[in-house]
Amino acid sequence: MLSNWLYIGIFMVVSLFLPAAAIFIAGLLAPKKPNAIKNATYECGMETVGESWIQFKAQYYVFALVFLVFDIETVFLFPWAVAYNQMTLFGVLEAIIFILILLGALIYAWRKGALEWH
Amino acid sequence: MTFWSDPDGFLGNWLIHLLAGIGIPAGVAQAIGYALGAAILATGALLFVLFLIWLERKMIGRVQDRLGPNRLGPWGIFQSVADMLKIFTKEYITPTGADKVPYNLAPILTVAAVLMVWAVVPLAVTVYGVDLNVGLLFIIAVGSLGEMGILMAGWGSNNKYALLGAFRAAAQLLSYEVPMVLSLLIPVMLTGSLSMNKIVMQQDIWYVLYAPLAAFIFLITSIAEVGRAPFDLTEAESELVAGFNIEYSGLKFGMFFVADFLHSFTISLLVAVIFLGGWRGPGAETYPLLGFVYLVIKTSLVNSLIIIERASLPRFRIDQMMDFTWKVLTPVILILVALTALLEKTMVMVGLGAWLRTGIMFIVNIALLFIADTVVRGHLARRPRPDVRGKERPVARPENFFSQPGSGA
Amino acid sequence: MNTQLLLWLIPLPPLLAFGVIVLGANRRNGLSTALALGGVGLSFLASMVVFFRVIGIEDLSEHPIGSAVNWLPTADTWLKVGVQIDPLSAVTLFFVAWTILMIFLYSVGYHNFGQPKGDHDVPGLPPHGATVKDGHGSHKVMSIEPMYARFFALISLFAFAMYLLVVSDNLLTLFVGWEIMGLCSYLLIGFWYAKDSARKAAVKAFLTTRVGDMFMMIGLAALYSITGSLSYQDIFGNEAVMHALATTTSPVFGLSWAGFIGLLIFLGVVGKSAQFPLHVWLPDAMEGPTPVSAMIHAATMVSAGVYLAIRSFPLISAGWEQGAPLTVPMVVLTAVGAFTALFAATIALAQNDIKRVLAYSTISQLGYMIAALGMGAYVAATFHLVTHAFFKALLFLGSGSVIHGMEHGVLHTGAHIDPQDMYNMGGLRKKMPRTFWTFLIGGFALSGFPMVTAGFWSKDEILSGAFNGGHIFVFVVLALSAFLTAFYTMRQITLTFLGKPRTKAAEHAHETPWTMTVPLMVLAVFAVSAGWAGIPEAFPGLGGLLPNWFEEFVGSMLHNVHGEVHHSLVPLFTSLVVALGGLLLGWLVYRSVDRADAADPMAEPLGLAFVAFKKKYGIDELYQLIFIRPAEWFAETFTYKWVDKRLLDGILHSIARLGILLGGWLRRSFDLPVINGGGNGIARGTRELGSAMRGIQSGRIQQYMIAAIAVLALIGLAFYYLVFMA
Amino acid sequence: MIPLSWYLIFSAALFCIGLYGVLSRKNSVAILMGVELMLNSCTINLLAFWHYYVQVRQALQMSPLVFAAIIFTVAAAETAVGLALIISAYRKRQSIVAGDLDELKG
Amino acid sequence: MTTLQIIFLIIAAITLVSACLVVMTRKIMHAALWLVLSLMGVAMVYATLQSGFYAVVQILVYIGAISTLIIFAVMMTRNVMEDVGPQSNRGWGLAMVGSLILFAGFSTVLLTWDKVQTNLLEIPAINGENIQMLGLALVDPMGFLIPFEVASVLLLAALVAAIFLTSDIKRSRS
Repeated sequence: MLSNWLYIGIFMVVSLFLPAAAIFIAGLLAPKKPNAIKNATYECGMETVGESWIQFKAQYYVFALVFLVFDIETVFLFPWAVAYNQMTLFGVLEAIIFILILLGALIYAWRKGALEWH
Repeated sequence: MTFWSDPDGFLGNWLIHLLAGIGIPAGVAQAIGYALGAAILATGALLFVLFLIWLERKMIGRVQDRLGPNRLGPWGIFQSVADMLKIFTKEYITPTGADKVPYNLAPILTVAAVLMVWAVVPLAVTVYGVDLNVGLLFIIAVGSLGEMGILMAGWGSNNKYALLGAFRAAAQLLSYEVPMVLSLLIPVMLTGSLSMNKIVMQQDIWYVLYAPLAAFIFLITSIAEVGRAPFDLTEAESELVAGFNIEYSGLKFGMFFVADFLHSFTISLLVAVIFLGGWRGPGAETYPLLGFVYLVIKTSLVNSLIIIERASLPRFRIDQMMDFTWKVLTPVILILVALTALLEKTMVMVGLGAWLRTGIMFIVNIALLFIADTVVRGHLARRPRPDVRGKERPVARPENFFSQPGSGA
Repeated sequence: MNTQLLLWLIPLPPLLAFGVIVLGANRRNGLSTALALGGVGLSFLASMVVFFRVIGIEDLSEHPIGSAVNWLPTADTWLKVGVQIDPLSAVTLFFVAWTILMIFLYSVGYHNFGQPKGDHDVPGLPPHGATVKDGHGSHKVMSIEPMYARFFALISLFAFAMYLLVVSDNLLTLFVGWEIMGLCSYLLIGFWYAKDSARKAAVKAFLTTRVGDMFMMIGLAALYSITGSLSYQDIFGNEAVMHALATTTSPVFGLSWAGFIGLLIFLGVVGKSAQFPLHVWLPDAMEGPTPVSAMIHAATMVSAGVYLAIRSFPLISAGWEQGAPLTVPMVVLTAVGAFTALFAATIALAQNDIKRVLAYSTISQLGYMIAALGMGAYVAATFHLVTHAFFKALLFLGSGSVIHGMEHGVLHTGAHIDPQDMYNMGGLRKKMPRTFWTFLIGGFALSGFPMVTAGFWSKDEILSGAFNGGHIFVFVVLALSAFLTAFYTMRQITLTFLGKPRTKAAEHAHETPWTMTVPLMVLAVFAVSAGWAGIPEAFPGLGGLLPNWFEEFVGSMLHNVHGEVHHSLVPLFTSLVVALGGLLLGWLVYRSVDRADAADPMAEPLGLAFVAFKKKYGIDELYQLIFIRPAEWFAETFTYKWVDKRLLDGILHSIARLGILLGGWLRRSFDLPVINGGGNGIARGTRELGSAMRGIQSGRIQQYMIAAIAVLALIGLAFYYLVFMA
Repeated sequence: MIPLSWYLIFSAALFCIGLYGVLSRKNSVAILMGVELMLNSCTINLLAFWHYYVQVRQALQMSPLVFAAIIFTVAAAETAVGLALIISAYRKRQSIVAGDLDELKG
Repeated sequence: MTTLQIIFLIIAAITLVSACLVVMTRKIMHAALWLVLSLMGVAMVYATLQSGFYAVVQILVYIGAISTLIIFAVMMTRNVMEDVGPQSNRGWGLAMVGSLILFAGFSTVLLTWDKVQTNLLEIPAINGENIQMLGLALVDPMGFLIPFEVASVLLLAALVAAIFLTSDIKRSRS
């Protein structure tokens, strides 16, 4: 039980280590001749205008918002799905009500135009 | 226990005995064994990418009526090795004003997120990293780490295009994760567990037969998660120069590509495991390596399907892409989940056989697919295509966009 | 589907309708109509199925059908939500379902569904009418309510709350429904929120009922803390618990706990169903649209109040046997009820607004029920609740129909007169025949027209209950108010329908659409036939014809009260006389009124009393004087003018003045720097004190949180040392 | 194995750090981050006590797990609405410094 | 000092340090990234509690969704929050003292209270985090049916509120 997670942890360390090592080795092999032009921010060869960390639209935020709601639902829906075979029809109906409320949320966001990409 | 019946356990025991022989305590030996296994699995996956790149270039070449790489070695099979050697010796160019830590961490994280999926995927009856009881959720979860990597890359490299590309990519990943997760509910319902091994064990009948629509949606959304054509908005050269990885060079840039190819192979692996019965096949229980072969065959089929689709489909526009996931895939999969739950339960209560249920569900899925298709077509036919050319859409503005109608990207 | 499940499903459709309309379908009038009607229709069907299933069941009261699920885990018990059907809730469910359905159907027509949009209608005001062009020129017609969909959403929520309250099996869920209804009545009375009067009325209703609810909540808390449950079966159905409650004495007035809690809950009833001290909100609630008035007065809210009173009768009557002298709480109920009945009836005599008359008559009828309950006439009270719900809903909807017709006339003539003033009407009998006949039936039922109407039977039972219980004084009071009821009902009918039209508007009034008249007819049927369910055995002549089903069915609710009720003819004749006499007298007096500005014929015979009636005994003014003025005065004069301006500033000023005096004296004695220093120092000190005081209110959430955390840490520390160290 | 108190102290530390963030940060978004830390510490406590209970009683116990799920839900709702509030405040007054949002100043 | 304890201490150290950086660092974007790291550490702590489901859900929800949301919000509002200059308000010293006192109180209680000194052993999987039982409890009317349904309603309400709050942005833009 815990050893599984130990393995996961080791695997994570390893899979973080391998690309890091590769990059490091490549860094050793590669030449290093930096200069200002080379290190300039790439903008199709033009000079960059203004700072790069620009504002962007609320659209991204709204999508992330709807996603958040759906993501939380998985916390509830996956245990339900796991228990599905032991469940009575009543339990299934409750989950379907749950899903319908979820669909209602989606439709609301839709009607409010939150899902439009301007 | 011979090597043929249980290679994994066989090698494991052999290693542990070996280490114990030179006086290393069992626990540490266990840990070392784990580390070695993980390293082997991960390295194998990484090196496998070379072959994948070659394969993809070859196939796309054929689709486009070219030869593809054909100089280096037989059928140019060493082409990608040469590319790798070249990219190893490329210089790292770090842009001025970059945010060093995220900038350097991003490629590593992106690759690691893909690699970690392999920890829970069963490759054969006894050959798997670990049988986690929440394996499926684990796979979804590490996907979100990759998204973090992309955000870091966009933020770290001090560049407008990179940032925009990163946030587009993030929005795309988020939006397509919703139907993907929901489509995974159906295999979980049928299996009654989140463990990948159980899912494979359960598939006396492949789930793709039971829920073709769910499998289809899972495939589409995974392609979108990878960011392949037709969903390669994130490195749409024409719009954003090269997406979030524009400022990277050398092997850091290479790592993003490694992650890309490996990811596309990984999703074909997942499709094969979750919907195509994994390593299941005649004689696979007794001879695990046979099962491994089956798995490889299935995976390569799915992978080549993805490659051909990449070569043949045009790219979405971003608004179309968002509409596609939010207004088509998500409602359809929600309805499908509800429908499946209801029908399966009733059919079990009635007492139909497994094959009969599968047949009925197959028909239901196809019917739902066609209904959705007709609805969408009708809608598109009624609605005139929005004119997106007219809008003035500068890529980057330093000022506040609220006071700037129509700015932003 | 089995009955438990059906019970669970009864309240839900209106709630769903509410949610869908609010989230999705506002702006879509047709859709929201369909949703609301569909939802309430489903509930109606379910209620009917349940009702006709349970009426056959023996000993339903001992073993009610129902089920409960856990809601909140409290320390060791769970607060449960549950549903239950027993005879009382069954009959309540019956009339609630019918009236609510009829009111919904009626509101479709009332809000001019299908009419064009108004020319200059604004949300928050009643529609002003629209001009349409057709073959022969353009003329004004009714225009659709601007906030049509919102109305249906709110009224659906209202219906949900009422159903929830009726099917609930415990006081907690009942209280939830109760409060949701309070909210809905607030929203609906203030539906035309652009009208100042409507806003005021809404706030008044909300606050007044809050007063009662507060006590009720205390009562519930006490009950829960003693019995550890709020379910009817666990408390009322359990002899041991009831006995314990009845015998233990509470710290208040030496009442038993049962009586004390009963009184507290009864205060909630007083607020909700507008008994004497707290009745003021109900007439003002007429500011809302008429279906709302009907909803509040007949179908739901006030009925809910009486329903709760009947529910908690075991508490109120704890330790009382049939024939024994009344317990203190029962005496209170009787007194309040009887007084309210007479009091409201007298006020109703002098009102000219057709809806206000009905409002006061509602109050007086509710007083009837409360009084009956107080005298232990449990069945009679329930019976009157049912019948009254039907005919009062009928009357309200009828009056709404009349007003609607009058508004049509007003629009047509363009004269600016009050379409609700009965003196502006007259002769509508020919213009709106269907409304007239149904209204007549309702009026006769209200005034207890003998033999045929439902009101007669229920009132007769109450009167006989009073008489046979030996409460002669109460009997007289009730009989008198019955007489008054008949009188003002006839006055209303005569002024409205009989005679000749007194204004142009009344001439051009015409019949309302079928969506409004059909409910009237249905309700009229019940207003007559509902009484036949409860004809007493001992009634001369008719007695044996129909079995007194109601008596057996509802009477079985009483576990402790079983006594033989001997029937005498005195109350019967009394009710005959008062009903017929009142009706006749009303017609004789008021048929002569022929002008819109005529003085009321009763004005000079009654003299000052009439003025008192017309001014509603000045109760509103009294409350204004007693409660609201002092509050304002305290805030304005005392706190602001005296304490703040005089006291504090006085202190500061005196300090400053002292400083100046000191300075003057010092100037003579010492040299200037010292003086300046001293004076400025004091002044600065004062200013800084003020600014320091002001600094506390920084409005910065984080600073508030720091303070909160500090207090929390201190409390935790104290707790730790007190608990763990000890 | 790990003592229960370690988990509790760990979560207490996380809680206090989050609290400090909530109390001291200027930026409202940073304040929300602090709130997230505090919520996480609550969940740690729940799960630690759940483990303790199961170990002592040797029986299934679901309420802490359900409660944890509810905490996740509440955290999500809180973040969504909180950030939306911050963004609209930012729109209206071009500032998300919590100290500037003092309309209630007396 | 077993291996598990060492691992736990390492995780806790990482988590707490990154948490401190979340509340102290100047650059708000860095704070967000540190937040991701500390949430990751918390997920690992769940794993050591044998609550793998919540470990994974933590990554899925907090890192996958909430942190992303926070980063987006940071990006949207960053031009008013310049990263130079102090990022903490005037009362930070008081806050520091208060939270330190609170922590001291907590830890004294926890260290002196013998009930909480017991070791958490590995529990058998049958009693452990049984996802199936969790799913059954969620739809059991005598269990947690109402929280289950109310959660979805709560999320619906949150979505409605947030979309309403952000919708005027789009109105002002188009």
